[in-house]
Amino acid sequence: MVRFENVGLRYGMGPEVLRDVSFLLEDGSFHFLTGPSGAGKTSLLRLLFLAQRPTRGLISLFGHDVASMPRSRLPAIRRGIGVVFQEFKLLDHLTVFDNVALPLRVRGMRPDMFRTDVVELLDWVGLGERINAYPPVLSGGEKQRTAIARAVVGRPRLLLADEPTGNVDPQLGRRLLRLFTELNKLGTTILIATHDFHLMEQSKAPKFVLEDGEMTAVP
Amino acid sequence: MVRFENVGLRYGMGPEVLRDVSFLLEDGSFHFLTGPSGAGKTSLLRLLFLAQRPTRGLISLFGHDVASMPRSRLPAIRRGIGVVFQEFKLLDHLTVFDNVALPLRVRGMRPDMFRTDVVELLDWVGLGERINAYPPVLSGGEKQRTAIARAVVGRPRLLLADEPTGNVDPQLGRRLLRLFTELNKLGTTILIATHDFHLMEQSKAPKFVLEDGEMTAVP
Amino acid sequence: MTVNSQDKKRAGALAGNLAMRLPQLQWRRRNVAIMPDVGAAGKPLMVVISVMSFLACLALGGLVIINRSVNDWTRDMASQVTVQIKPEAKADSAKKVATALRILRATPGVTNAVALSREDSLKLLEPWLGAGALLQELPVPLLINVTISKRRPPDLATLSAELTRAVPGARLDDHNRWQKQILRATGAFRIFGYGVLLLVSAATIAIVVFATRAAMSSNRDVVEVLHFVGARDNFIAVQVQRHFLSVALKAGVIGGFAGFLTFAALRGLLASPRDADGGVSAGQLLLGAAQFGIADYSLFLFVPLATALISVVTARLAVLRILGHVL
Amino acid sequence: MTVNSQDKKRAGALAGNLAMRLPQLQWRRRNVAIMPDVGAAGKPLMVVISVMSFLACLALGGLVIINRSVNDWTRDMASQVTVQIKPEAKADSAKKVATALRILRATPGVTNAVALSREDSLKLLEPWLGAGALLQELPVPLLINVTISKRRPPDLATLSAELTRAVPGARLDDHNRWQKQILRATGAFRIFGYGVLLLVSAATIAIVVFATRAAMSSNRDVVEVLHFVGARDNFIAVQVQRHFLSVALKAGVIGGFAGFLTFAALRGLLASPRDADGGVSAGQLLLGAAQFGIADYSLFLFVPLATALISVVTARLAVLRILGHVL
Ligand SMILES: Nc1ncnc2c1ncn2[C@@H]1O[C@H](COP(=O)(O)OP(=O)(O)OP(=O)(O)O)[C@@H](O)[C@H]1O
Ligand SMILES: Nc1ncnc2c1ncn2[C@@H]1O[C@H](COP(=O)(O)OP(=O)(O)OP(=O)(O)O)[C@@H](O)[C@H]1O
Ligand SMILES: [Mg+2]
Ligand SMILES: [Mg+2]
Repeated sequence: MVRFENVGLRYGMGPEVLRDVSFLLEDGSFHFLTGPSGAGKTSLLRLLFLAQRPTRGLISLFGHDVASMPRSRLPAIRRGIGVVFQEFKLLDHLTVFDNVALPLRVRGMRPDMFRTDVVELLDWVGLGERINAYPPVLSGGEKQRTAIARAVVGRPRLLLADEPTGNVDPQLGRRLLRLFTELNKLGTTILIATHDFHLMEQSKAPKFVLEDGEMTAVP
Repeated sequence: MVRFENVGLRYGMGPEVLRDVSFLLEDGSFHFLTGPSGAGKTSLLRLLFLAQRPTRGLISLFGHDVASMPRSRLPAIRRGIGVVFQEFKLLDHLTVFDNVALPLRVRGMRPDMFRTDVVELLDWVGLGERINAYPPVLSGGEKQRTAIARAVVGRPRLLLADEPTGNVDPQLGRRLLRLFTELNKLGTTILIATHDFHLMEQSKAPKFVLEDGEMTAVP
Repeated sequence: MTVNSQDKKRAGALAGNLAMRLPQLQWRRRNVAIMPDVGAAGKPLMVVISVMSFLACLALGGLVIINRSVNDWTRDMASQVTVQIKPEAKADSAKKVATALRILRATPGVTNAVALSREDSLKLLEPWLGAGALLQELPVPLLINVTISKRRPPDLATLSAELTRAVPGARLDDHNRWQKQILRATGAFRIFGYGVLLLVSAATIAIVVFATRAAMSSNRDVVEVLHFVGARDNFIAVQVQRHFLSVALKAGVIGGFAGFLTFAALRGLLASPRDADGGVSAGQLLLGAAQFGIADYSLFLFVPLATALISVVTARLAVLRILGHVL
Repeated sequence: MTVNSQDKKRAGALAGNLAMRLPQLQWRRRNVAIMPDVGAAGKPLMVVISVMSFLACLALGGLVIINRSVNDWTRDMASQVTVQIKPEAKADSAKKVATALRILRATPGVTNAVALSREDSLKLLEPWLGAGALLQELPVPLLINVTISKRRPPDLATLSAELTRAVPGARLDDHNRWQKQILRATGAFRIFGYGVLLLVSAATIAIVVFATRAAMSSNRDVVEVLHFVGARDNFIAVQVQRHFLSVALKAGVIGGFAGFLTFAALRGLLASPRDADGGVSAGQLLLGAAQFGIADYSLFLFVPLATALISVVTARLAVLRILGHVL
């Protein structure tokens, strides 16, 4: 599914942020990614959702070598990945519905093809009543769930979440974790970057720990 | 110092987000503000740093009634307030130094008047070596400290921080809390909005709890 | 609890409508605009592109008039020369004219030679000396209009010499001097016209590049998100293009229509009140044979199309160029 | 550990320099630009404003020429009328002229009356009939140049009637017809020139409004932060203005210089190769008495200043208007 082999990353002429990182995410697995601030968690996720190319090493996604793939072929790969950004990155001028439908519209689907699907998903994450609201009027938790809905609406094979509970209270954090576990049960491979120890304690999922640019696995 | 009397806030024609909120922040006091997601913590802070006017009620800052103050007089009041935004709001095209110096430049001060002050402050928050870096290359914790330095550089009488530990690990969170306590000892009035119970447990400061638009004080 | 959450729902919907004024009625439409309008810049952009289209119309119209006039004049001039014969009381002018005509008609390359009547000759002088009894008594020179073949013109120098020898007082005028001057003058105007067209096109391109970059820059986060959800460059370019197409088409139509009105008005202003004494009006001198016909006005239809095309292509290229720098 | 953190420091500095290309060398300068450049729009904006300035120069130059020519012509025409006397072999033309002169000089409002010599009269006809032996033998009409007072002009109709009665064959020509036509034609051109000036100014304002809004929109977060740290509207406006001042000044200088070159070239192109046979060239007909002097070229200095002023004021107002909507 996802394979890193001796991946190294440095920004500009700086030191290596990631050094010889190798790991494997099996189909349908669930992992946490943790480590101190500045360890390179976000950088690693950026490599995974193709916002960044590695300085060296091999990254294989869904059986494709993405480290040196030409620009024009990236969108196809990206459509298999759902990302929950730490800062949500919702589009303020689109309603919750349109935000969530974005990955489908980008694929050229017409609204009548996905309307029921999207409404159903929003109901499922508890946003059924906020369908026509715009992000600026949503509370933190609602934004977070919108971002999660957008990440899963395209039925991605891989879901990446960067500190998805950074802005919500512990109770809501637990609810969001349940959401991810449900998705995982439906077959999605999941990787969650977080420094929230309380969250990780609640799940028995294995952890990857980044420290000083090197990665160790904690089962 | 800060006085709210029966303050009500509603957005547009919606329901009241804040209802009859009254409280007093004494000079040199230290308070937490907490409550579930969507309770109105950010809205209350927005009233305090004058990004929003209340629908009704009286807000008095430094002895001025700000609820109905004309636009042109707001900057003077704002200069007495330091704000740490949840999302930092650093300017990406300015170095750490220039970001932190911004409140001083806005006051018409020239760089040679504040250079040593700013450098000293950055040393104090542990950013002495990052003076010439730009925010996009900073790690989460460094950004947070830059934002805090910018909030305090103008020696504000009132410091507002909105979930200042949302993006850092528990250890760094404790260090930032120490920073605020230090500032408080130097005379700054402090109000921190957070849902991080572990952070609040570490301090004996009184809490304001917002729930369903109403506020209760927990000493 | 139920009441509260219903309240909240209503509140959210209403607040939403108030907070974001623009896209409020769009969600039921088939496809909501993914890129918000180019930085609230719609109107000024339209004004600028309208002005550009209008200037393009002026330049185009001017070029049409110049080209037409020059064509008319030079066509006439190149194929026409004139023979003047000094009127002398003692000599038999009719015979002189006949001799000249014989020589001319015998010259290969001369396709026609007609002697003007005294009345026609006088008419030629009228604009300069005024009509009146005065002219009637002038001993005007005898004039012969000579039409020469454009393809195989005769050697005018030889012909001139021959005529002068055979008919004393005859002079061949090939209008050469006038021709050169007109060409020089109109050449300058023509360069000027093309220059304005070029400038206007360049300015339009620059404006659109500018607006596109501004749009991309103020929609940077939108573009980023679109990329992350798997949008292809083409998808993003189409979102931007669409906006510029509509603005440019509207602006082009406004500019083209203004251009049409200007030429219609200019023509009316210059040409309409025919002088009472039947002279050529200054307007007619200007517009000359170059009257604007329906075919010419259709040029102004071409302007909006060209504007739209230039804008869309420019916007697309600008977007793709910006995207090329992103991963 | 020390090595590592030093590494990191060096890395950060270098990566920073590479990542953000623009402002890298600025931090030692007295004041770093708080607003980043207007959405990378510097160059296209400059091109557009340059073109606008250039067009303004063309319009201004055109207006100067038109105004000057019209002034010259109408001044001459209004104060000059001509009396033509038909040449008749039998009558004594000298006597006729003398009679006409006597009548004219006796008329109140006539300040001067001079009979033209035959040579002068011929010269007037030369451009139309060509110089040559032919003209020498024409019985040209006798001409009297009459200068009349502009303030208290004589009644030309009465004068004309009186002349015709006293001198058979005399005719008073007040150039009225030409005058009207010239005024009508140049009036149209003048309106056109002012129209272009207006349009160009309006377009420049629209462009700057557009650019300012785009800048404010792509710097929305900067503006927000500036507000929160206590910046006054004026501070923010100055940041934006400064940018437009420099762009508009540069663009104005470019446009003004291009305008200067154009008129210098046009003049050279049209007027320089004096015709060998001494006739009026088409260029001279166009530029007429309206030669461009140093004073006129200084108009092109005025253009950059006006451009800068318009841009700065517009940008400032646009910024303040946008800020007025923010708390
Ligand atoms: N674009 C960039 N250019 C240069 N350096 C960068 C860039 N992005 C990140 N870095 C550096 O790389 C290091 C790792 O950053 P990263 O954001 O991956 O850390 P992280 O583990 O996500 O930290 P946090 O928990 O604080 O978010 C940091 O030291 C940071 O300064
Ligand atoms: N600009 C706005 N327009 C309309 N409604 C708004 C606006 N801003 C916030 N709200 C609503 O007001 C309520 C309170 O929002 P606020 O952001 O103050 O909550 P909060 O306590 O900060 O929550 P969180 O902990 O999730 O950040 C929410 O229900 C939100 O939907
Ligand atoms: Mg991170
Ligand atoms: Mg909040």
